[in-house]
Amino acid sequence: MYAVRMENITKCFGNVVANDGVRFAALPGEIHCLLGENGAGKSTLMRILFGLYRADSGSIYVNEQLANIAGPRDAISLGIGMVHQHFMLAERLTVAENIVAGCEPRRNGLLDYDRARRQIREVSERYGLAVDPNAVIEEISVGQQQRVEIIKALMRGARVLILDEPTAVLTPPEVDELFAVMRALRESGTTIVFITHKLKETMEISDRVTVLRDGKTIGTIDTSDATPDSLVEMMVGRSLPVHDDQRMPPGEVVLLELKDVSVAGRKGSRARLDGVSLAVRSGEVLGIAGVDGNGQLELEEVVTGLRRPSKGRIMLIGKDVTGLDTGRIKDRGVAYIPSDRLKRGMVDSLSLARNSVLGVHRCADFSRRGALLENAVREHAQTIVAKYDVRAESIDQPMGSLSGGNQQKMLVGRELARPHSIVIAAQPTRGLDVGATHYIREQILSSRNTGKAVLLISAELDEVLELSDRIAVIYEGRIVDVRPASQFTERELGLLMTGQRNEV
Amino acid sequence: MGLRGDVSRFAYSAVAVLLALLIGAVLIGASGYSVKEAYSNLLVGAFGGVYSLATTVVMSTPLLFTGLAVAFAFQCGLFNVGAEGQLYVGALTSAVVALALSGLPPALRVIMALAAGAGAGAALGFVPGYLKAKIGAHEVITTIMLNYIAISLTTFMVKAYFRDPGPVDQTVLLPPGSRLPELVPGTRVSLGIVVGILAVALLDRVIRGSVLGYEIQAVGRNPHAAEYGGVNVRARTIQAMMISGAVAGLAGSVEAMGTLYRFIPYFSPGYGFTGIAVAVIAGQSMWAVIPAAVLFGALQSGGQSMQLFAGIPMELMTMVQGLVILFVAAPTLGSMFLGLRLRSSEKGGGRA
Amino acid sequence: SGAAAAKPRVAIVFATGGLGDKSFNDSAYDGMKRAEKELGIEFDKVEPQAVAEYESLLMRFAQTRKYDLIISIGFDQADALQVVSARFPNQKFAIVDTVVDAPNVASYAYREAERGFVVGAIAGLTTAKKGDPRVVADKQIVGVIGGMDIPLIRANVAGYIAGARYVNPKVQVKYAYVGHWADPAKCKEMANAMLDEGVDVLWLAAGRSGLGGIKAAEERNRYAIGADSDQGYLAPNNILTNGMKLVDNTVYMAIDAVLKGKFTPGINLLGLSEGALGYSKNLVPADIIAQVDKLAAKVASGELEVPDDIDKVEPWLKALGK
Amino acid sequence: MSGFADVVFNMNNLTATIRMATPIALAAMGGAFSERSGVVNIGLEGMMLAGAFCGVLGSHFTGSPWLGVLLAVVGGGLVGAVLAVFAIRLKADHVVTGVGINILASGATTWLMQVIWKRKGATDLVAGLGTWSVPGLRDIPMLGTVLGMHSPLVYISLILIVLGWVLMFRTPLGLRIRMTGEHPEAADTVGINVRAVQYFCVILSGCLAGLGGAYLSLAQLNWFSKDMSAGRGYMALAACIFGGWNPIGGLGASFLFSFTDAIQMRMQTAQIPLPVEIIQMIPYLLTILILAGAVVRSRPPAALGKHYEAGQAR
Ligand SMILES: Nc1ncnc2c1ncn2[C@@H]1O[C@H](COP(=O)(O)OP(=O)(O)OP(=O)(O)O)[C@@H](O)[C@H]1O
Ligand SMILES: Nc1ncnc2c1ncn2[C@@H]1O[C@H](COP(=O)(O)OP(=O)(O)OP(=O)(O)O)[C@@H](O)[C@H]1O
Ligand SMILES: [Mg+2]
Ligand SMILES: [Mg+2]
Repeated sequence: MYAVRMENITKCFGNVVANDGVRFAALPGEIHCLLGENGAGKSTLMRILFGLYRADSGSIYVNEQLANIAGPRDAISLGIGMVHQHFMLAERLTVAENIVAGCEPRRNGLLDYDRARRQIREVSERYGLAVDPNAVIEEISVGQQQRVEIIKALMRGARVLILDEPTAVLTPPEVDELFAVMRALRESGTTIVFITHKLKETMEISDRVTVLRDGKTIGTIDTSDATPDSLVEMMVGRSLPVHDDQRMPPGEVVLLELKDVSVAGRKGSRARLDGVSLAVRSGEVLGIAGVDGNGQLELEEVVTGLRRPSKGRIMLIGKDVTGLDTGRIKDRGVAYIPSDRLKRGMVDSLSLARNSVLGVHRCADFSRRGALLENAVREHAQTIVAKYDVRAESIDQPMGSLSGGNQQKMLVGRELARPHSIVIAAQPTRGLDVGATHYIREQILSSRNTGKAVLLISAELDEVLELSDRIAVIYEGRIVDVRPASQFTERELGLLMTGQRNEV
Repeated sequence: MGLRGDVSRFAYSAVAVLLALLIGAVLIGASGYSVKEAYSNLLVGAFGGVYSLATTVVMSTPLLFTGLAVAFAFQCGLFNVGAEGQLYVGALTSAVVALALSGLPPALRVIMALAAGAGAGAALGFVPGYLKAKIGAHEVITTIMLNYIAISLTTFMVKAYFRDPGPVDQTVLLPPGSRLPELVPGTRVSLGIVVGILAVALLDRVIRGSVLGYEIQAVGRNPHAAEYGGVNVRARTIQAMMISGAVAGLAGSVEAMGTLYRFIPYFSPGYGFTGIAVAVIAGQSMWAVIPAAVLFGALQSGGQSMQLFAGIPMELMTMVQGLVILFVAAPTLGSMFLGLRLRSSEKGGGRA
Repeated sequence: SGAAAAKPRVAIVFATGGLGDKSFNDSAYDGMKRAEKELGIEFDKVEPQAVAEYESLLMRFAQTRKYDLIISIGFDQADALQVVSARFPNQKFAIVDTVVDAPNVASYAYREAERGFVVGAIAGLTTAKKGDPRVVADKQIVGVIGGMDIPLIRANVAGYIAGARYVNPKVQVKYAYVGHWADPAKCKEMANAMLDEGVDVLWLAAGRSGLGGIKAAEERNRYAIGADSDQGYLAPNNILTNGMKLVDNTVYMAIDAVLKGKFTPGINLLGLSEGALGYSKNLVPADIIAQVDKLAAKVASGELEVPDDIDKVEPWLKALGK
Repeated sequence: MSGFADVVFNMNNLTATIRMATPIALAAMGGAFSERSGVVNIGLEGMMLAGAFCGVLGSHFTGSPWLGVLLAVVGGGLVGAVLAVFAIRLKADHVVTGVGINILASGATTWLMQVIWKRKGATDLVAGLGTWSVPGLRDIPMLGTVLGMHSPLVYISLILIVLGWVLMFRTPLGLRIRMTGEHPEAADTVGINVRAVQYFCVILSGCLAGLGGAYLSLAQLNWFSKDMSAGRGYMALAACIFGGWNPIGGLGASFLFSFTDAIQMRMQTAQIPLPVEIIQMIPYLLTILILAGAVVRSRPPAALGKHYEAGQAR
């Protein structure tokens, strides 16, 4: 008997067949991993299960009863909960409001905010998911927002819990905590559908795995019968080569330098960045390791001119650029992959072609006397699409209609195509499948190998360890340690990141 | 969206207009008037013969400009409710300049007066643009307030400085050389409509083929990304509002120089507000402003005949017009009747 | 169409305020209806929404060549009629409230200040009355609220001030403008502001807005003066009089002239003497009626020429030794 | 300058302000509810006009002004329902729908007035609401005259506005409304019925604007006259935005608009020697100046004006 069973699910968006006769079934009390490349149709399938989309054909059984799920309300009442890949949070409401909306505690007909906060604290303590119920969503980090999403689902007591890439923004200790939560839930009989691109996690946590490719089910296997390589084979249809790891020694010229940079906190709270000094040389990747929310966002914004430091200087190729706006900083040779691609990286209602030149549209290649050179723009977009294997129907479709992974490829392609000597890469592979991740990491390394300076800000320890020449550990807005990557162990980094400096 | 999108959009709008007229017919019939007489007059009055067509063009012209003005501001995510006020300052400025320059050759006079009207509109557009860009003041409030200010101010200026000595508060009549030339003699179809079409063509180029337009669109749809892309968000906001104001100012210029031949306080029956409806019906395309404006112009001009010769009272006509606007706003209604499904390709159209 | 020649046809283009203004347009409409009944005409009418519409409306009427007379109502139709009358030299036109100089247009205009003058005189005398609960003791302040500050209203206001000050040098006259012809609620507040300051006779020359002022006067039991037609039914105990403008008579007169073959192009300036302007008796006491009628006769005879601009009132009074 | 001081610091200004602000504040609260749920409401003007008309209609046929008020609320709500059906169900553009509603309401009320009263400009007089003299308030020194003698609708409105604030910010429904306007998909995923919330809010906004209209036609006056809302719906929209989409903020903004208007009127009646157009400009100039200097910067609800479509196929 299955907890949920989806039979022959087909779903088209226009000409795109997102799900093509998909079969999927999860047992009660198992952790079932759903794997597939970007755009394979995982989110679509789960959104159908949660009632956000209606399948064109196919049927869904919950506890072997045919279920008619016309909307999330039906799904919730059938005991299905979902943590979404793109957060479902109202930016300007508080954490508490976002969590309790739809199942509000009441007193005398009014919303009982005290009780709401208490309930949230209970859950967040029980599962170790620390959040401030009074914080406004738009002011907390992406990682914290992810926690809010998880709490939201947990508080609704789902029997089938869908987690769509929940670990993409979590640090290793946080992932461990989440896994503990998931195991506890499994013990209590909850079924968990877990979507991830990280095979290590799949191997560690799941009981069974279903792989989708191009909207079709490739197969379901027991995790114990799988190896990472066999899973990649199933997802991609071939195996991936390893990175060509011939590193040149870094150059000597400092291309990017931060001198004692601080960012003040909001009234009364501690500084978000506190006296950060860093230097990145040509041909070097400097990785920033840290638990999300420790100043990475501010660091990213300060070096790219989106935010003014309250103190300190920022130097690009020996010139002081403190206080310049983003456009001018980028014009001095900075390629910038922002962490929040939905918000900053693209204009989702404009076409791929238009997005492919955002930020370089003023250079002579793409405009002459105020007019955009349409053909040049389209050619440029075509080049990126081809080179970065962006899966798109046409360069005229809106950017927002691409899957997350493909959006990121487009964005990385655009940034690395502009003339640059410095790369600021913030969470460059967040949400990307193994193939794309591999590809983008290679691009970053090849940038480095052609003498660019790379500042890599990533919540993913693997990535930082794999790509960096040196690693700086950030904690509570301060750089607590900088050393060549080879001198750190993973454990050491983990401790430094969580502020346990003395134990190192 | 492309041409195909525009065409199907218009098919839906046509169905919506028919539906509205159908309900209007019920109203007219129930009120004891002849539906056949009413609608044949509507049609003939709008399109039957040179004079009717000309009147339709004359009625469409100010709406073409105000619709374009509002549509352009939409591209930058700005809701310009201030076209009405911008139109007034444009009209007065053009009238005054056209009078003051009576020594110059007519062509030069007309061009300078048009430019002055556009400039005055742009200046009035600058205020909400600046307040929005620099301190985040919502443009809907500021433009509503500026409408009242502009209408009062122009009235005051006329009375205090530019008054015709006759018994009415208005400027003196423009001499023939200061007017926009009539294209069809005896109809007041003036060069204004050509200016309007040129303005549409120009702004269409700006939006679809220029760096400025591209940046304005980026700001309108995602200011964060625009900023990240090196776009000066504040400057574009101000510029978009100024361009919009200039176009709305031209609506006034053309009305003053091509139709009324002078500035008259309170002359506009709300062209600026109807322009909002025109702009929204036109959607994302600048060219679509033209048919949208003609729709309203035709209703107005055909409505004249409906009143004159079918005896349909104003109120019934007003209701029919309201119904048309209401129904045209709902493209899905048209698609429901055509048995088609409109793709949600316009999600996130970037409008406040 | 020989058989259809039975009835004479007249067309009328109203002013942009439209029917229902309880003043100008409505009064003209009454004239048309009277002509329909008494002179046996048929008529077509139209209510434009914009100044820019006048020309095409007049043109469309004229093009049919089936009207014996086309009437324009309102001063702002002058430009349009100038053009259209030139294009149809054989069509007879009439315009009310302003002057169009053309061989086929009969113009009818009013000496607006004269009606302001008579109701002003009534107000000036009434505010000095003792023992009337509607009159504020020991203050002699009267007021007038106009719809908008336009020359036509200004002339009325000037006449009102002149009338009040002529009969009662001690009186103080307040005036203000609503800025709107159709906002009675706002006019009511404006009236309240006046009444707060001790105004006890208030003339409302503000179209539909004026109704709100009448209501304010009624609620606070002061006197209101209506405009254009008899508005006494709105507040029988408080409408002192009305400043009448008999547009209906004018329209009727214009049609009648055409039917009798006496159409005379040119200017017809109308006022008290022609019976086109005047006041209604309503609550005006007999002694005041007597005084005012005497004054009105002076104005009608041309002995007294009423100033039509507010700035001219004080010099005018001084010249009369008041 | 003491003349000018008299003009501004005049207790009567405050009394007038309260009277003039009430209908605007009611409609502004309507706007706040509609827009907080994501539906732009330019149709407030038409809803107000419909309310004013229905109020008189009810009072005319029943003889009871209170039944008139009830009918006004219903009538405004019905117009709100038209906006709701078009904007939510038919996915019509909110702004154009609002513009259409305003035109339709103007034509329909005038037409019905002609059918029922055979008049075009204004209806006959009907029974109005009169004023209440509130014992406690009336006796406060100084402020007694300002607060103590108003139409019952003034007091009811103030109470409604406070209740509206509580509803919006202190109740589960209010949270759902705010969530819907910010992120309808998020609301949907937690089981909130987005459409139901939007229908409720838009119809409520019609009811409130209708009540504002009834205030005009039954409290301030006791008849209906053509287009008597005279732009108050648009001012209400401005007040709603100025007040940060908050009923109490909207009340504050309405007070500001009305207070400056009261001063403008008193400047005229005090015969301050300035051209009337300049005096009449003052309220609007002042609003812009205050807005320019204001620290509060409110953003509209994130999903305002957008159509929510759960999946493509529902
Ligand atoms: N709302 C939509 N409109 C149009 N196309 C869509 C929509 N949602 C998804 N698609 C398309 O359907 C396909 C499957 O998308 P889906 O989001 O399910 O992929 P995924 O497996 O979750 O990918 P990722 O790992 O990148 O999240 C993609 O080609 C995507 O472009
Ligand atoms: N204080 C001001 N007074 C008048 N006009 C202004 C003012 N500030 C901005 N503007 C208008 O806004 C526009 C943009 O000004 P700004 O200098 O900020 O842009 P910019 O930095 O030159 O933009 P870019 O460098 O991208 O061309 C100018 O063209 C000007 O018309
Ligand atoms: Mg996905
Ligand atoms: Mg500059």
